[in-house]
Amino acid sequence: MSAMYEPNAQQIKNEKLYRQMGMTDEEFERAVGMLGRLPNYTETGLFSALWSEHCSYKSSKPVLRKFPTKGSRVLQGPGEGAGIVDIGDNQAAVFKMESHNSPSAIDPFIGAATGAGGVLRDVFSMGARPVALVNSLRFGDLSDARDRYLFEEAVSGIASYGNIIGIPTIAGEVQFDNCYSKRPLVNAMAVGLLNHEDIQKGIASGVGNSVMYAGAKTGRDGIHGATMSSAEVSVDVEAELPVMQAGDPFLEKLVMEACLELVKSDALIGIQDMGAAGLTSSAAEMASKAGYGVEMNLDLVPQREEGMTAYEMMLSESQERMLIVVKKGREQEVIDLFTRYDIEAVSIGKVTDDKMLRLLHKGELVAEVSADALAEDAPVYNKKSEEPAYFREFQAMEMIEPVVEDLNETLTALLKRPTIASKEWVYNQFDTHARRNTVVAPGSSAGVIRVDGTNKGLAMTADCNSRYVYLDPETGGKIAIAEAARNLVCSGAEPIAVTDCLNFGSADKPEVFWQFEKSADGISDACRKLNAPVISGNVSLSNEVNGVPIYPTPTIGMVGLVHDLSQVTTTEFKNAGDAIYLIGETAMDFGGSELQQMTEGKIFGKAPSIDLDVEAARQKGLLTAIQNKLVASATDLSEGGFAIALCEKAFGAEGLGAEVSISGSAVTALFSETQSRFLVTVKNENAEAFEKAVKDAVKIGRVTASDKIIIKGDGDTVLIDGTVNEFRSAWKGAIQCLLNSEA
Amino acid sequence: MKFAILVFPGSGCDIDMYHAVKDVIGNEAEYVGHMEADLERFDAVLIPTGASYGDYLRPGALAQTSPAIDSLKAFAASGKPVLGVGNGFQILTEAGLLPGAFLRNKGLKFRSGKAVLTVQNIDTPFTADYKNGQQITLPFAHQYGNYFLDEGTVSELKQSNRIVFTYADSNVDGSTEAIAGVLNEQGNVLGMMPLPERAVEEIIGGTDGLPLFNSILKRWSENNVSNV
Amino acid sequence: MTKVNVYVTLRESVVDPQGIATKEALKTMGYNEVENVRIGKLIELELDGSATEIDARVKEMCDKLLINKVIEDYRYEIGEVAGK
Amino acid sequence: MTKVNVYVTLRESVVDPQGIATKEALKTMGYNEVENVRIGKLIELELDGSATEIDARVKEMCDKLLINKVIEDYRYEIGEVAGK
Ligand SMILES: Nc1ncnc2c1ncn2[C@@H]1O[C@H](COP(=O)(O)OP(=O)(O)O)[C@@H](O)[C@H]1O
Ligand SMILES: [Mg+2]
Repeated sequence: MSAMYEPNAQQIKNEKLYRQMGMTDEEFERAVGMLGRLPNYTETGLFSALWSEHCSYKSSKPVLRKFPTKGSRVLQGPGEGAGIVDIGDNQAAVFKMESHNSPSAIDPFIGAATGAGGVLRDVFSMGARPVALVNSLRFGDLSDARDRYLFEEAVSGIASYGNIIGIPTIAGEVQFDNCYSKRPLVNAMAVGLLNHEDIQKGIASGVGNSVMYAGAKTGRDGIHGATMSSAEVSVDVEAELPVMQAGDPFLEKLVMEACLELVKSDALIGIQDMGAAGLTSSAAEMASKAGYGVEMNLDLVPQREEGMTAYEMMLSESQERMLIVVKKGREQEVIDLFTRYDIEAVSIGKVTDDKMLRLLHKGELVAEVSADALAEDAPVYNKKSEEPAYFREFQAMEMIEPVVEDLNETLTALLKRPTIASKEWVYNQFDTHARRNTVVAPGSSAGVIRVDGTNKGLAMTADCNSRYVYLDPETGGKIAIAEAARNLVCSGAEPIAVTDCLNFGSADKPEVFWQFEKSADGISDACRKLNAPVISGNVSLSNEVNGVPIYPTPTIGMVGLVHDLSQVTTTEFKNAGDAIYLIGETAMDFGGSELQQMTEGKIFGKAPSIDLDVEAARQKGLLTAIQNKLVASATDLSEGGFAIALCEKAFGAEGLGAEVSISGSAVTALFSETQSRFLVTVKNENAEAFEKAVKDAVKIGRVTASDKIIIKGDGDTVLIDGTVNEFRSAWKGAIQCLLNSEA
Repeated sequence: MKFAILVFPGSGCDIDMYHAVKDVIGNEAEYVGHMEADLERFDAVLIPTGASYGDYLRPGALAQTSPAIDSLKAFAASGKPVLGVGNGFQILTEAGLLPGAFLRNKGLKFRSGKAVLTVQNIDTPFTADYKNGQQITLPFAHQYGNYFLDEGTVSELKQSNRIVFTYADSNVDGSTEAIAGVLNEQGNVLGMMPLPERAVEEIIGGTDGLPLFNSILKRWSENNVSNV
Repeated sequence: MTKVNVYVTLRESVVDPQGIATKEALKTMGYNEVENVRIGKLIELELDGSATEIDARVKEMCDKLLINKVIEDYRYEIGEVAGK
Repeated sequence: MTKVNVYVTLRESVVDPQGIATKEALKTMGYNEVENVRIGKLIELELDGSATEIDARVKEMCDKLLINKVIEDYRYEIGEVAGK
């Protein structure tokens, strides 16, 4: 490899070379002002990486402040690698969601795999053992070959990383819409467990303590990944690209086990993974958080390639690397510990008291910058926000019911829509049961994992219907939270906290920024109402192709606590003869619905409305009934409405069908997407107690042993009549079928 | 009875095996690292699944370079029971302790789920508690589970009744003759792709794996009573 | 019938975890002389057509399907006519 | 430093699921001239030693670790000295 030619400080300024690194003229001036001189090439790189949106949240910070982040269970809110919530018995759940959208658009396998790897490091660097993975994925509608490739490979990538490291994926979601064509969203969430005394932080404190590097060697991979994530990705994969940072799940497994042993040692001061902007962000952040400085000798950094410059080493995003601060004199212990796991660990520097990040390379001082300037003093922008014209237009529209000819055929067609169809094709590629604690695997409302050695469980889910968010960001944000909570409640869990991944178009567009603000308002309101604070998250802006932003997609990851595993409830019917109840009344809500998209080829109008008081009361009532074991099966009504939910309840059971009667307009009753509704079954002996506990539950029919789904409308007219098998095979085979198609 | 759970770098699911033997069945079990040469003090060796060495090169291949493999061979030669599941089965074939080799699943993708198996041979230290021809359901999770045997070896295995489990309804990975588990010539080493240790509790994966562990225990206590 | 061998290697700067693990394993076995291992693919094609045709078609197949250009390089060799 | 390329192919009697899938994909894309695809490995080694030494050592590495003879065949090529 050729040594890079590095322009000098004056050239960087005169030729505005910092622009190529993603810095604006104002930002460069700000950096110059803080330094009191012109930055050299390496220093310019440090500023540009840490002041990128991905690392500094410079445009999103003012909005993120809206989120409620405190609660009686919160032990660690946003700001560390992952958030932490108390789950009783001196234990805590640790979790975080991360986006890997840009790398996944370029190489979906590697991008998705390293996404899973990165978020796992966030969790174990807090001292927690990761126990489960969740993902949230978005692709174009699979009619395009590139989108099919992105989908197939992203799923393989997540599977490969999770399966090899041996952590089960127990929940997730995939939605398909052409607003994501060639610009997929790959959001990965990891959930871990720890005992309170093992909580670690990413801090570098205590003058003279050692700064150590552990894990993979540093190569030239992913340089400027952080700035790239903050920019629109060119779809032209042939263009000159930064080297992809491939993942090594085997190495990560060893690093993870070593770190989990290290957190028990009192030699450890602080630990953080080298994520976006690698060594730069971990060193600057650890120093800044602790109020100290860090000095590193880059000659000591393990290097995979020859002739690497300081700039390259500091900005490399090679995977599976950790930065660790240990007590002076205890270095050998730590080296020995890592060696037992075949991991390289070396001292590369020390903690200082002058709050500077100081870098030495080949005997020269190559950078000397205030750690706070890098980590804390990025500019904060109050971006322009403007209500888009489309929103006013949509709000003014009268709701219309889509015209449908044949109800049975419409139901079958909806079941084949990839967003509604069975996701088995996806989750059968994941080792869903590794490490023997998976109580509910993918396929029900939420995944549930047993808390090791207890009778408690953690339920988890990822949700966001971006069509609603597009039509009405504030309402859509509320619905995302409400839906996630419904999925947990239906599984028998009490929602306890939220992580998020806010995927939007470019924040420089006032309409996009408005979507961002409004959805944050909605999320905040719903979190408060449902008592689920935000404890961690991630922002991904600039998700656009050819200047067209994706639908705003604030993905919600939510975790719930199952107090007693015998309270776990799943979606599918349990016994013939059980009564079927519909909770919640149905209105004509087709704005952004799957039926509207299918029949009209686009979405428009108002998003379904939601009353958070009603939502909270219903969730509370249903959860209590489930915890009192009055409910045999439960599911919420989401995409495709009532008819889809009823079918899904039959699909998971063997040899059970349903016969129900509903009222009102058939199309609305069957397919409307009115919020805050649930479909549950109850054994006859529990019916009375259940009806008392859940006031707005209406009995609509029974589970039958007949293998048929029969839905009758007003005056006993038959609306739907078909066998479970025919509906099931439409639903099960749809995704495979779309992947095999040509175009 | 004392079980060793042999742990190679990267084997992620050693804990599943440990939990089954120790917590559920209530027997003595100990993790043994791959650098350990001493297996003699154990009565049985269990090789768990996961992805030792990241499944790199070929699943099970890189484990051959660890010192524990020699001890394992000696242990197997002594006639005591050895069970390898999933990646453990792959390690046993790569070590030459069991015949055959593994190809990528016929569908190419990693697959997990539950498989219905037919118990083909109950005259082994691992299956005495099942009934002949019994159908059992066990979880599986693998990408290289497509078990390959040449024709000669297949007929040899058939003749000596060494096919212990077959996939009953669906050959999930495309294995030769739908074989899901085989025995070595001596009859004390069993390899299988499905995972009995994940089917020992009703709340997790059912209990069809329990008889397998109980069979090992039973055979051991029979032998040890008659030896005394 | 013509045989074409396509040799696929990881781009030099892309890390190869398989190769690294295999190198370590070889060292453990005493092959200390091994400095580097990289694992790529060998794709063997058998196909019909004239030599010039084949050249163009194989290049196309590589670009469109067989190779992931983000991380891989390739070259190919058009071999002798395979006997049938 | 010497470079050795080890070419690993599946034995003829072994069905190659990946090769079959790749052939099908090529046909779907219109490459109907493709009769057969088999996917093997290309293992690139860089190592020290004299030519005769290397030959024997590489053979050993293949037999002991790099190849699984139940399903794979191999051949190797000792290349030119790689410049440093
Ligand atoms: N990418 C994925 N990974 C794991 N599980 C998934 C994935 N996509 C969907 N699932 C699972 O499939 C089931 C159905 O998903 P979804 O339709 O989103 O459910 P819901 O409408 O209840 O949110 C859930 O159990 C979910 O966890
Ligand atoms: Mg959903």
